[in-house]
Amino acid sequence: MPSAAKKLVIVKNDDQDNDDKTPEPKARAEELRLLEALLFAAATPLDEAQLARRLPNGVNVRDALMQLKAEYDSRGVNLVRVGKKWTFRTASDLSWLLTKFTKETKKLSRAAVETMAIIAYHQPVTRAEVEEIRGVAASPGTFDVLMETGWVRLRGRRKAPGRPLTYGTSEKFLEHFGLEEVGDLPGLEELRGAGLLDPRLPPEFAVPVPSDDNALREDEDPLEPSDLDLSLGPPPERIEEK
Amino acid sequence: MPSAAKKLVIVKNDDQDNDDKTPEPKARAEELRLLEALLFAAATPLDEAQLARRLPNGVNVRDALMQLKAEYDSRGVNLVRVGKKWTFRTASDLSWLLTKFTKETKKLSRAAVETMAIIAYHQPVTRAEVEEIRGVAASPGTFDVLMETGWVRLRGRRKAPGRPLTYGTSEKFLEHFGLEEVGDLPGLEELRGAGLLDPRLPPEFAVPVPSDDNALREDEDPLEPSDLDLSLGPPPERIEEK
Amino acid sequence: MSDNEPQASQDNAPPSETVTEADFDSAIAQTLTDERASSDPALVVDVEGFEGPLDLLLMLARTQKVDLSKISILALADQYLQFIEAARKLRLELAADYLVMAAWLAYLKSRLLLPRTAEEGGQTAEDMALALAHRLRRLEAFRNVAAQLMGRPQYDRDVFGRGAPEPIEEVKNAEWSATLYDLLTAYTVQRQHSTLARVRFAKRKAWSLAEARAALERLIGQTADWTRVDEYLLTYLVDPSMTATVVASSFASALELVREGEAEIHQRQAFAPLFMRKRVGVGAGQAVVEATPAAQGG
Repeated sequence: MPSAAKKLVIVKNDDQDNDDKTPEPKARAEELRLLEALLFAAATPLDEAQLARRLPNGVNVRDALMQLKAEYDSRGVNLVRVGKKWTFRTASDLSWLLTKFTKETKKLSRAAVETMAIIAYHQPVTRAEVEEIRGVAASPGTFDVLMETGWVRLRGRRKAPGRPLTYGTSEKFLEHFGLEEVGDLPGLEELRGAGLLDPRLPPEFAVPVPSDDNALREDEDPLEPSDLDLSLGPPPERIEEK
Repeated sequence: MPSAAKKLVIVKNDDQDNDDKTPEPKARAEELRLLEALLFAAATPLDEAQLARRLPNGVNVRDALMQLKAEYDSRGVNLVRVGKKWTFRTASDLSWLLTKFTKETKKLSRAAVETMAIIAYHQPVTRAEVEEIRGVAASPGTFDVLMETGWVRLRGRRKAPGRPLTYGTSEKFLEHFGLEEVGDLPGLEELRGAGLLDPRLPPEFAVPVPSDDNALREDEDPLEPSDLDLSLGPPPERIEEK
Repeated sequence: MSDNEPQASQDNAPPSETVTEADFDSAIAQTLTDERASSDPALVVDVEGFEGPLDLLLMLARTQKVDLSKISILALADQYLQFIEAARKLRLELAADYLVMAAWLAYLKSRLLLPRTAEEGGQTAEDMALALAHRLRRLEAFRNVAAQLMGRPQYDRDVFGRGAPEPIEEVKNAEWSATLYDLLTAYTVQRQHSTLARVRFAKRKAWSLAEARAALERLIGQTADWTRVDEYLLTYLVDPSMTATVVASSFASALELVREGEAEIHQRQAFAPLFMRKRVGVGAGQAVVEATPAAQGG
């Protein structure tokens, strides 16, 4: 394939460019072209490993991404990191222009929005903890609806009596709300500062930070095989109640 | 909505930019941002009228498109005109980047496995000899498929009327079936021991000791130059039939 | 709906916040009758519009128009109890949650009004009041961040991905699967098949009477002349091992044909060649063996 030969040349170019570190219009590194082509073409965000696999060896993917991101920051299309993945998105200030492209989605109820926020800021969290914060029992459908959006996922089980399921947010949640990580949740600092993130601890205690890290916390057990079938089985609540 | 106010400002910016006509990185016209967002988000190419309808009044769509096109010409994504409509497309020299080579596991047909087995044990063997042993004519695709697996290779031509091609197994065959050499294929006694052979078989029933030695047999002629092009040409059978 | 106004004004979040607010309103609106909506807000007792007693308390707290940290829990308890009282007068059914909260607040109120006594269970009435204020602040804080979160540019609502992603073309390289076992089974099965098939052919080296008769019928049908049966049969005797069966079967069949009047058979002497011809014009059953010596098949 002719492209193989081209690939080699590209690598050489890259090295030179990396040396002077000046993204001159003429001397724009070929890997930026490759990166933008890949990211433009992809239907879903790509992580650095996926990108690296497609790029010639020796390309510093992270550096190239940063350079590309800087180039696109002032444009109508921006390169953004969502979760651990990268994707092009229209600039957020241009939503007025693009209303026609808006996809009609099911609106979440107030209860669902609040529950989702508590899950996001408080994860990993159990259903009972959500109910405690909201001061009301969750209606049967609320967690179902959130699971259906794909924004909320089951994480594991709390090492506590009854071993309740723990909930957290998914990668899709970050993608949807354009967040790099849950640490970037808006208002998180204020919430932490006011000591409002742990129901059991008074404000002067250290407050846990929400984490959607797949690694389970010390007080979490992994899901059991039957838990993982939930998507095909009855709604999570039902099972939890058993 | 606050964006409405922004819109007005945008138009003013545009006008200024159009006046000096120099697309400086800092003074990049806002309409270029709008254009790139629109063209990026659109599921189908857009024509100039459609673009004009979305853009603030007073924007010279044609000029803006030309400017945007020039900006993207050297990039990994180009602004291209298809018919009377505009769209972003991966730069044509990068199409190789968007090709994914995947492995797909396919099961060989019974006929192919049988043919493969006979080639392995009876090599070097001609197509007619395989058919004789199998008692049925080989379907046209069987040898094609076996050549595609890379397990079967052309060895030479039999010194016989019609000079038919002789087939044998390749190194890849040994790799795939985990054999050190074809001589390791189980013989009569081993096959019988494995319960694969009926004990009532007549005494004259024999299983050959296969050999894939590259050296041609006495009754084999080397392949001719035209035979060696087969991999790029029409399937070997066709040629053999000629 | 002025009840909910404080909440609305408190969420001073980005424009998209209106969406969630609208959600909230519509959720509440569902539970409101027209009659209630048009009546004086102060008299509206719409418990169903609230997401539980804490939500109701939060709304009531907002009417105090002070920072939640400076709120008078005593006053709030009074408000709540009045609200519940009003609801009960209207014979509205209240969820147990609301009543439990009412009972708890009544208890708290009595404790707060009493002079501070010696520590009983450790928790003073002031601690309890603080804990309640904390819960209210926390709920409100989560509401605020929920609104902020929903106010963020959302995918496919405010920000968009590539409308026409270019698919990554997949070139599938077939990875063929077959195991050595497949190979060996395929080999042995077909080798045995053909070998055993040949063995069966060997067993069929007997010439059946039916086969013999069919052959003879064809033989005498071809000509009305005397035909040497054995000469004809010899063409079948490719394999010498079949001589016996061919001769035996054909002789038996010939006799059968003669008996049925289909044919005549003729032999000059013992062990001489047998001649045979189709019988014409004679009724069946009148078979005559012309040859005087008994025909013998050998």
